[in-house]
Amino acid sequence: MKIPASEVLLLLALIIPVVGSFFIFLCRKFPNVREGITLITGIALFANVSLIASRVFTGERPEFVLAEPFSGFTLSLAVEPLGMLFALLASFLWIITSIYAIGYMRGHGEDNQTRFYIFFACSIASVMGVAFAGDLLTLFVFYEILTLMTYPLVTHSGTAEARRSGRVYLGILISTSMVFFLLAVVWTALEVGTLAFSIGGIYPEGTEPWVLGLLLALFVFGIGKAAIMPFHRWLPAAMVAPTPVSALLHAVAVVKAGVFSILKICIYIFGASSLHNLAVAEWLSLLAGFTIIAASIVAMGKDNLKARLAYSTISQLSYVTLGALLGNSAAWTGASMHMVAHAFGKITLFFCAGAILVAHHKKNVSELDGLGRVMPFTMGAFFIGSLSIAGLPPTAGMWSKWYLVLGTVDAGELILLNVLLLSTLLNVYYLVSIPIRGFFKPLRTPVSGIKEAPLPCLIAIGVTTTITVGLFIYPEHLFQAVSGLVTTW
Amino acid sequence: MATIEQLAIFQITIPLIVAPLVFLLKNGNRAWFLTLVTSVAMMWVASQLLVHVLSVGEFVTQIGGWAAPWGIEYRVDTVNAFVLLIVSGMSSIVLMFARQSVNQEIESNKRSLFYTSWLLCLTGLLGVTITGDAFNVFVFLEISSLSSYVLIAMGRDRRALTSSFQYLVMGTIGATFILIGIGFLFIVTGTLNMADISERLSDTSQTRTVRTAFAFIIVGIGLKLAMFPLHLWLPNAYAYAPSVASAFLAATATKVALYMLLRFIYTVFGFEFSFDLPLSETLVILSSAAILVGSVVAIFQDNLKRLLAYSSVAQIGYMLLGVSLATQAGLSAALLHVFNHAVIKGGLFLVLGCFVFRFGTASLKLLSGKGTQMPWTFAAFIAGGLSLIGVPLTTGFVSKWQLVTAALDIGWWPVALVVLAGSILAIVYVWRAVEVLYFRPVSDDSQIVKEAPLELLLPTWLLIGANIYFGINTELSIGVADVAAHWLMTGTR
Amino acid sequence: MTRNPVLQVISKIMIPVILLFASYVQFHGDFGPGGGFQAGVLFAAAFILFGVVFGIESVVKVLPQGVLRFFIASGVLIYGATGFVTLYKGGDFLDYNVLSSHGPSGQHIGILVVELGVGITVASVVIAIFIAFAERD
Amino acid sequence: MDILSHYNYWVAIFLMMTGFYVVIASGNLVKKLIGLNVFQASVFILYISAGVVDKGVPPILKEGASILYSNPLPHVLILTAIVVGVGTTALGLALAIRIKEAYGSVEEDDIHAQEED
Repeated sequence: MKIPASEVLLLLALIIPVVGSFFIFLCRKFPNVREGITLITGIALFANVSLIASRVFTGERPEFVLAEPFSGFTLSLAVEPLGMLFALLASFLWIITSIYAIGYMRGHGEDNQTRFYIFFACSIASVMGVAFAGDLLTLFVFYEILTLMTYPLVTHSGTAEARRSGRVYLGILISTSMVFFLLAVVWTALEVGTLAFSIGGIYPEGTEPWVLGLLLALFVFGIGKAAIMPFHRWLPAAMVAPTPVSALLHAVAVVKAGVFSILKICIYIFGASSLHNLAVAEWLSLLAGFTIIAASIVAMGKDNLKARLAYSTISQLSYVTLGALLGNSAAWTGASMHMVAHAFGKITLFFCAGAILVAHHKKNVSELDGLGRVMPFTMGAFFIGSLSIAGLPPTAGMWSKWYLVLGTVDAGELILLNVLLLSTLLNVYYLVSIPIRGFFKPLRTPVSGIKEAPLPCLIAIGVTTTITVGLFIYPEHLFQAVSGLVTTW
Repeated sequence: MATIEQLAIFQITIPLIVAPLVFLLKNGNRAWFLTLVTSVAMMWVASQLLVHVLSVGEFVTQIGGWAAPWGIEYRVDTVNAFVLLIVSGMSSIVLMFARQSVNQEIESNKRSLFYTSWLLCLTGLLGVTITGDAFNVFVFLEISSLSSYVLIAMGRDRRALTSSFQYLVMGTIGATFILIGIGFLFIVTGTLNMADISERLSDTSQTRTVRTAFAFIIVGIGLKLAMFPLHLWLPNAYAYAPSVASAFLAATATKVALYMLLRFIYTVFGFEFSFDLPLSETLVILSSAAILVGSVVAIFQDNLKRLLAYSSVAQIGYMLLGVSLATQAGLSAALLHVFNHAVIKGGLFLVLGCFVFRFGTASLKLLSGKGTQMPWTFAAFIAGGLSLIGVPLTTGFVSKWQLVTAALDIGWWPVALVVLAGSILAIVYVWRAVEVLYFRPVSDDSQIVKEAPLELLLPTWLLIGANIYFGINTELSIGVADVAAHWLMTGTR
Repeated sequence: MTRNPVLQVISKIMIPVILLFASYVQFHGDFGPGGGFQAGVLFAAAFILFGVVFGIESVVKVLPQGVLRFFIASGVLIYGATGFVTLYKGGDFLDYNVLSSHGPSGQHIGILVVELGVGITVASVVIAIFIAFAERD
Repeated sequence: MDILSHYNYWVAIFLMMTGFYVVIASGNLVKKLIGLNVFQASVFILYISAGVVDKGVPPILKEGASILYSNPLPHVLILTAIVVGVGTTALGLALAIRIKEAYGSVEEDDIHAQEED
């Protein structure tokens, strides 16, 4: 069989999930077939993305122009290593999450499962669009579509609470992006005349610093998905969604789309030299530092497990934002690696939270005392996951944090260095403490024997936990992928 | 094969001649068919005219063989060919939808009258657009207005009568203002031909009389245009009119009024004269207020039709904002939004037509949860709503992009922010409706209803699809808008 | 309405005069002041007078709704048809010169026909409005 | 007196404002229509008076080389405008009748009061 050109593969990455969702719709009467299609679509997408990756990491840079809505500004797809990494991450975790979702949705007896799978697939398609966006306009377009596609997932249950959360979700994400992000994009288009990503930034020499500073601020605040304070409220709100959604979308795909956009804009629109000379970049990175600490402190006060994880995510996202804004290669390496490390760590935690919910209907941290004895596997995985989030060995999180710390040192930002270290302590306090309570405190209501979540859930948890540890032991591939990027910066 | 000049004449005369024929028909369905065929034919004619002016250039055709200052001439250029196509195209699509909707909403003995009024309204709208004679503008304006009062009054609710009356009073005042303005122009220049007036004004401009004429004409058109704060007639009129009439008028009437405004500002008075006066400042304030106030008021509406009507007030604000920038880019954005908004609002009012067809009401309270029973209609509502908000890949986004670009281009920061803030308000009012339609429990379970019939869904989705198509492929819409704006600014192609 | 014999007799004399005058205004329109609008209203005035004095039902008997509708439409059609005839004969819309080999007489013909159309429509519309209002209780 | 040299304008403005006032101030729909008619009539007068040519005769063609005619164009225009005005009035009255049938009143206050229930 002739392997098609990379451009076609690129287009297929968008088409496969959409076609998949169409077939899911057709098979809505047969749940088993429907879930089968979800899995097949996931595998096909991952295979497709891997195929692209195998070419991209050997130096090919496929491009594809979709349309040209405004003269000179196109909707186009193009691949560079960072986007490739993001696409690989999202498409791989989609398979895992689908397996998990089958167990969860059935175990939890959710309604409207077909709608759930359809919009899930469409969300993934938009994530692919974000990852492969060839210019700022395309990035913006898919960013918005992603928001809309995840909205039905957030409001899945249709309860009053879900609607309220949906309102916050849509309100913050669309408002910030329509006002700040779009303004920044249009302004850039006017200022530069092009929106295509290019290494070293696109702003011409001699652009007024206040213009650049304002633009950077507009971008950082406009990309609400990166959840920098004060635009973080949507993320805890989104936690009313079913757990697979929180796990993949609100721990990985959506939020990563946010920080990925920021990272990409910092690297390919501003470039390191512009960032270094901007006072605004420093203020914003301090704001990111503030978000890291503040979100951690809020997280401590949350008894609801998913809410605590959500605030932890907010804090972790600012790691990436911070790294992106520092603008040196160590920080960018750290930020890119952190996208991956955090993804595996956090998805494990969410999987565990969902497993606890399905098996024991427990939502709050205070109810988890002694649960380790009933769910040893889940609690063990939770432990590994929280170590990774805290950035401790033997997990992947350690490496990314290492590079981020190096980045702050390189940039001479002592305050931020301390922020990162303090954050580790806070993480230990509010995350690592949970499995410790689970294993060592006495059980509140006695349960006889071991009762774990359905098997698909456990498989998913197993896979992500293994990778979290695996990336600690064998970080070379990830590092190479990222440093392949770094040399081109 | 008729010559292009004759085609221009047909644009007015054919609907005018078919109107009495339809009037004589007793059978509503036959009347509908004749109207539809006429409207589609006019769309074809308009497209021929547009192709001609784009490739060959503007042309003039005389009525009765009398040359310009004495006779009436029709003058077709890029701007009005574009508007002609919008008007006749929207009329055709809405008419495809009309048969079943009208059969349900209007008594059988009044249906042919309804279609007669429709054709007369179409004649008037096309006439205002195509004519090159200032007084003729007034006449055609009144033809379209009188017939639209009739169309509105045919709504089932008795409030249709009062809102039609209100519109009649306001509309007549507006038209009379325009008449006064034209009168002053006639007194100053001694001619009624627009091109002539403009030529003669260049010698005498900036006298007090001309400025008075300008003020009267702008205020008069403002009334017809529902320019804030002269919009008070619009929400009721759109809310209580028959569904198809709302869709038709929302998609065309205000667009033609905007065209009239442009025609007077740019062609008759001339760019320099108009913008020497504080026109730009006035328009910017009024249109920003329209965007903000119209959207905020829309949030609190309990009737979906009224909600869309107030949203129209806001959307007209966007168009005027484009005009107020006084640049070619702004003008182009305004013209583009004329087209885009016609597609968006036409589509959305047709969606409401589907709801009204099945449930007999557009009241949000009575429709709660009904979205689930009509998934395709509801999906169309969402798609149209997203376009109204200005989400990417819809026409609304394209308009906003062009408008923000134009505003930033001359450094009008706050204007760009107003445009974007309008989107936020639009999310609120669109999403409020979406939530009620989908998530609220069904208010009345006994009424299990099927999806709207295909005959209604197809035209609805045609417009909604156009929304998406023109959100991605903007070659036609932006292309023509650019050429037209250039033509208005410089008088050359 | 009261059946007042004085009114009835006088209007029986007046109505033909009004109609005659209306016809004069109508057909003399291309030579002097007058034309379809004025003549139409005069024409209608005769019928309205008739209706006021002899009762609305007598007018409806003479001009039932269907007939009235036909007249309303036909006037416009005459007007439009003239325009199309001139188009067909190679002139502009309503370019009367082509109606006859001798230009000015073409103008006469054209104006006469068009004004006839206008007169018919105006008269029947005004009568229709009168009936529509008067018939309601 | 210069201010009276264009007295036709004063008449037109007086009528116009009278009509406008009635339209706004009167709550009775029929009176509103009457006001609207006065308002329109003022504009007709404005036009026709603008067509007057000093010492001009009515523009009916006569034998003779240099007769000064008044400008006929305004009359023609206003004839059209009057017809439009008649149409508007007829439609307005028709609506008023229908409103009377639907609400039992042509007073705006009564109608509003009924709508609020």
